[in-house]
Amino acid sequence: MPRFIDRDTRVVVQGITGSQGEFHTRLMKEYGTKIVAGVTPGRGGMEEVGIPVFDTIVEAKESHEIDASIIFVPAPYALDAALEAVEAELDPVVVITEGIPVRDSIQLVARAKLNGTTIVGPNTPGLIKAGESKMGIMPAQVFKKGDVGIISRSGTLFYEIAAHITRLGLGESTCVGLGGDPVVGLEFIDVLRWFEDDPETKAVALIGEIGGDAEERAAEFISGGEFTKPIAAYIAGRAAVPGKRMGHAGAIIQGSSGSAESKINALKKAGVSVGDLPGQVAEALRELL
Amino acid sequence: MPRFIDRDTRVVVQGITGSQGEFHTRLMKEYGTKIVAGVTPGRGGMEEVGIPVFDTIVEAKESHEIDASIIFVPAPYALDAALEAVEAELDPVVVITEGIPVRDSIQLVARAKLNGTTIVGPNTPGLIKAGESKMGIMPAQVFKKGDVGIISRSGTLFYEIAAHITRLGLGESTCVGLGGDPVVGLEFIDVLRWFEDDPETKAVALIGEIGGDAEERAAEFISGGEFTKPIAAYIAGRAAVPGKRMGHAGAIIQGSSGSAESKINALKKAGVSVGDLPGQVAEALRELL
Amino acid sequence: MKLLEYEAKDYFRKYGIPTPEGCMITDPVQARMFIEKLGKPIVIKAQLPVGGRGKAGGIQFADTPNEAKNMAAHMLGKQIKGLTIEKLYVEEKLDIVNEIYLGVTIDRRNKSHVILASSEGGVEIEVVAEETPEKIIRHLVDPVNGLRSFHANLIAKRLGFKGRKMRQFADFVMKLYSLADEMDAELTEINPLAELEDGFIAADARLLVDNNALFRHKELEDKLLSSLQGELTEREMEARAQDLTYVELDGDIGIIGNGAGLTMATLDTVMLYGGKAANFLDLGGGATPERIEKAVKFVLRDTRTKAVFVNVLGGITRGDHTAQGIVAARQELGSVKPIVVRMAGTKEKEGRRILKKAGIETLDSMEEGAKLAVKLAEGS
Amino acid sequence: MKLLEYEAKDYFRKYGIPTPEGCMITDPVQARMFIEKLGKPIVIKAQLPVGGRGKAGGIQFADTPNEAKNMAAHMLGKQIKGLTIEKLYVEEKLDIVNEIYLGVTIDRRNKSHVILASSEGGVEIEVVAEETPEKIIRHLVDPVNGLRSFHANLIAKRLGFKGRKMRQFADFVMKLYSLADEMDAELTEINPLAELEDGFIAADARLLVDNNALFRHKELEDKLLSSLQGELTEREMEARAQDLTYVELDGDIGIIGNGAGLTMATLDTVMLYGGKAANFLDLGGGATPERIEKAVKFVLRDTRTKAVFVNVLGGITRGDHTAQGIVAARQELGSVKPIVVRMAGTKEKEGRRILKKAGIETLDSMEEGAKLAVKLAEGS
Repeated sequence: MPRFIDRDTRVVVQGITGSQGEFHTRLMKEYGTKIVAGVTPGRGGMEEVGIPVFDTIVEAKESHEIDASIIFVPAPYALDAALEAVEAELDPVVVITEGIPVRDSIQLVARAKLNGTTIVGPNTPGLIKAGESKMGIMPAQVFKKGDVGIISRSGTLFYEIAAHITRLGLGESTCVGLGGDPVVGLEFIDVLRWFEDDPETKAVALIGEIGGDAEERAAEFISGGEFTKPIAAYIAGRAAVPGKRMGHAGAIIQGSSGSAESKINALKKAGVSVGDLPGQVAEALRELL
Repeated sequence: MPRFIDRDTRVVVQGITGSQGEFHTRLMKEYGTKIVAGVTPGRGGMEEVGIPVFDTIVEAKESHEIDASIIFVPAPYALDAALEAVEAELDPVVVITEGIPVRDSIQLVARAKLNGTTIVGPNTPGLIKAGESKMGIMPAQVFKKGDVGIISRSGTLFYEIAAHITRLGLGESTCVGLGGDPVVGLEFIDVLRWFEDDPETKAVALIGEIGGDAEERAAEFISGGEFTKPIAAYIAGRAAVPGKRMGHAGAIIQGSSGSAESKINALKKAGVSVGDLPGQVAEALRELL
Repeated sequence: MKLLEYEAKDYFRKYGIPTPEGCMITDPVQARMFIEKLGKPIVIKAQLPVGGRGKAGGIQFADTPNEAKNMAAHMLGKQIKGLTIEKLYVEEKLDIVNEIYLGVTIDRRNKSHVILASSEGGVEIEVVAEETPEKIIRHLVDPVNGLRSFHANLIAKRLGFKGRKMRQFADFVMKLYSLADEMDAELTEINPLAELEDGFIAADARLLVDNNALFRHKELEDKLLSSLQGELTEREMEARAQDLTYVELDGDIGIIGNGAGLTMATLDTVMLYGGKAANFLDLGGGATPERIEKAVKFVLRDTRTKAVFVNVLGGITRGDHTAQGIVAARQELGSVKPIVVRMAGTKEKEGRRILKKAGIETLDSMEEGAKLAVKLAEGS
Repeated sequence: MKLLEYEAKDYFRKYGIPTPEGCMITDPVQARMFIEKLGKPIVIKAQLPVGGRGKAGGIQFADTPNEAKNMAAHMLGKQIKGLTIEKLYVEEKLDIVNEIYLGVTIDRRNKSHVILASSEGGVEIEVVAEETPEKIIRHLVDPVNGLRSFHANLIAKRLGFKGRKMRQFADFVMKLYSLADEMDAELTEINPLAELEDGFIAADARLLVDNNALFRHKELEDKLLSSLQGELTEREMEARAQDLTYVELDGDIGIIGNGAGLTMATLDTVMLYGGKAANFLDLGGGATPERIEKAVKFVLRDTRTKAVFVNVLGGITRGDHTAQGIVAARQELGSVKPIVVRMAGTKEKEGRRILKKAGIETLDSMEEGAKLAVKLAEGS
């Protein structure tokens, strides 16, 4: 079972002194996230947004209790930073960084698995428990405490659909961005399992896109009957052309695999309501609830 | 808990076509060991001592049920061979090969541990269940089914003491050579734990030598009260000079650590009867039983 | 990034992978010199970052020095798939017993490297996968334990090699995997890998390096742009030079969004309402007014574009910045092409105010925006 | 095998570890040339495979070309611990702010590499461990995950370095570990590792490579024998050349056994009965008659040896072979030194018969054999 967050989750920000790290630390704090420490090697001893900065997580842990980590470290150093969090038994480890070599992601995911650590991302907007805490870069205003869990491979489209859900008065429970890279830690199935057991989640919005077969596997999982809550989906990329990366490193139709059509068909076959427009996901959920 | 052997253990010999491999396969078969297959890359399809030879363990397993592996592969290839056995879920993996680089042993032991596999050795005479099966190079004639379990870091000294025990009519249950290298898989403590639970072992002979602190840690373990059976010990190397390797790569007194005196004192303090002569171990056990 | 065959073979040699004797040439005289020195028939191959050169006449043979020179002269300057042949690779012609396929790529589902091997070499592996999938050996490489000799032996065995040949092929597999791993290859393949009487040799060589990993391979960074020639259209190359995430499509509505998913969804929505996107342009997160101006200009300048739809859901990206960028782009180009803006989120009001003043329509929802953009493109 | 400082520093440079400018010389003129080119005071260090050269006059300084030449001339040919100085290492003299210790070795108990670092450089680490153990930072390297930058940062931090210096020192640690790992080092250490105003530099360099791993480091195999000079006695060097596992001791009873444990126990038993072993000689497993003959001859030739005790417990080693070897050795040397043989196991009877015929006493137990050997040595 992956580990997610709530208002009590104590978070360290790795790469807190970078511009992205600093900016989002401020926003997360404002949202209510318990940011207790920051880490940037070579910057130990300073403060950033009122948060003490350490050179290493081990040192941060000497004076602070820390549960989870969010990473804004530049791509060449992100693997080491994430492994530091894994070794320090932090969980989840949310990797915001974009542009990490796929070889590093493979290493990270495999080594985290040995340790039983949940890796969210890389190249993820992060995760949020609406109204309590966010470890991510999503705009707070589109989320409102409610019943819908969201899982998304993309960022802004995820906010777009969250906004629709919020506008219809449904609100969100826990929302997780999986990340737009070809190799990421957490997958749809992992989050669906977690949502199945989460009493605060009554329905789920699944937001996929072209590339890979994570949506098809999610559909298979749902068909298997292990997931029993109402679910609606949107798949981006019907208009995409094969062989071209559509922004995300992972969003590419290769040969006959990874098309939006294949994903939509698989989900529909599994009984999932798939919207033609992002707004239809929220409408479908309202009817299903 | 380590996994050891009995008459039903089905064994593959890795490096069966080498002169050592072939010679000892013959002797093990004679003793009663169930050797079901051999592996030598590039020699698949032939037969050795009446045993079918395969290129890989995976192929051997396609036609044979295999539980455990014994390795006679030359040192440069031994790490890969042992990892092959670990990956094939064989257990125990007995590494007879001498002269393996310590870096390879470190890798082997660490990776086997991730898999929960018992590595016996490297540079071990192997192990024997008296009267049933042997995975090793020990002379069969000195062992006779009985009550004494033996754990030894050395080879011939182990046979010497086994012969004493057999001569006094005590006989042996399971006997394990740990290997003479500085880094080995199985240690005294692991085997003591196993002996504690083994109904066929009524008493234990522990045979140590200079170098490292495995005997001191065994003494600590015994002092802790977790080991309750009679135990007698012999430590080789009182006459050794510091800084010189006495035959075994691991038999070296470094600075103030690893001396026979330190080991003997620790064991005596733990209540273990330590013989001045190898024969005294057998005599002590006769009295203790 | 896609390396050319001769560049890939340089890396192959560095990793001890047997390759035929060969060299890259740019002058027909060099082809003659090469065959004279070699004293054997040669093959001459066009060095272009596109596939299917064989069918397009990009692979030729020569038996004599004169043939070599003439053929090289004939090939240089010719065009294949819109690209001009500027480099050739001349190489000894092999006595091939059998053609094999060997490749290493990324398995997304299993999150690891995968080694693919097939006795059906010389054919595209996708075709083999389609027609005779049982002829492809797949080995997933455990990321923590790596590839070991026994894995490679088993792959060789499954391909049907025994004894010495098994070990030779396994050695090949080990080396190609090392290269794939250490060079951050998204894909490396040898097709065909030639079986000779007494061993194996890489008759062809393909190597695609992960662009995200170029910081580990500084020597490749300079070559990145030229390597994209076969992959990207001219307009895409231009966008890249301007650091824009841009994909060219064949419609007439320019699409700009922030975030890959949202931009894709925008394309889809436009399509749903009967429009056709001229492009995909993802602003990414937190774009500055300057970046937005650059993006809008880039799309407006496209003569195919009849209308532009900018879809920005503000989080880090600010509405006022977006508006400023759009207005500046339009003013500077003096463009009268219709622009539809959907704006929500951070500094939305400020943005709308700026756009209203400039006479640019803003809408609340992507759906409405898409509908309007389609209508405007049709009407223009 | 123990590398000399200049050899170790060559490897250090290969791994990007900062070292002072220096070079190995064998002629005093080269010292003058070096200092002239450098234009700065230098240090001249004897290159010998033994420790404690500093106290023995093996490290000297020179400020001028003449001083350098004279000092080098003075040092070359001198003896330290019985070894003649044939090579010197000349190196720029450093402006050291602080001396640090950094080493990588094997942790037997934890079965991993361990990194040791201490602010107390320039002193033997064993002394620091004894007197101020709290001043040693120990980091165990996980064999599966390796050493990562954050581990190195923490080591640097624990030593008291911050900011830029922390990262510089961490970089040093990473590189030294890479070297230790890839070079199969049993031990590599830098003592002192000099802290300068603007960084760190390896003032000394020690590198011991695992002899068992030389198949991975072919370039070192040839140097193995010469590297043992400081470690082994002359007699041990000879034994090694004959491929015998031999340790010289200071008594008068020659000891030959099969297996390290049994041979050690034989020494111990001889000591228990009041004797003193002249050596430890382990035949290993399955010795041939020729190997046994060679071993017995080697021990008999030692003029200190008054009696020889051969203790063979046959498994793979055969009694008849043992007996043949002993008889042959004695005959060929025409030696009259008493030999006691304990023989048990495989082909025991055949062996005893051969020995009896040759007038050599055989006994059943090691204890009896040891007693008799002690008696015979005393009596001779």
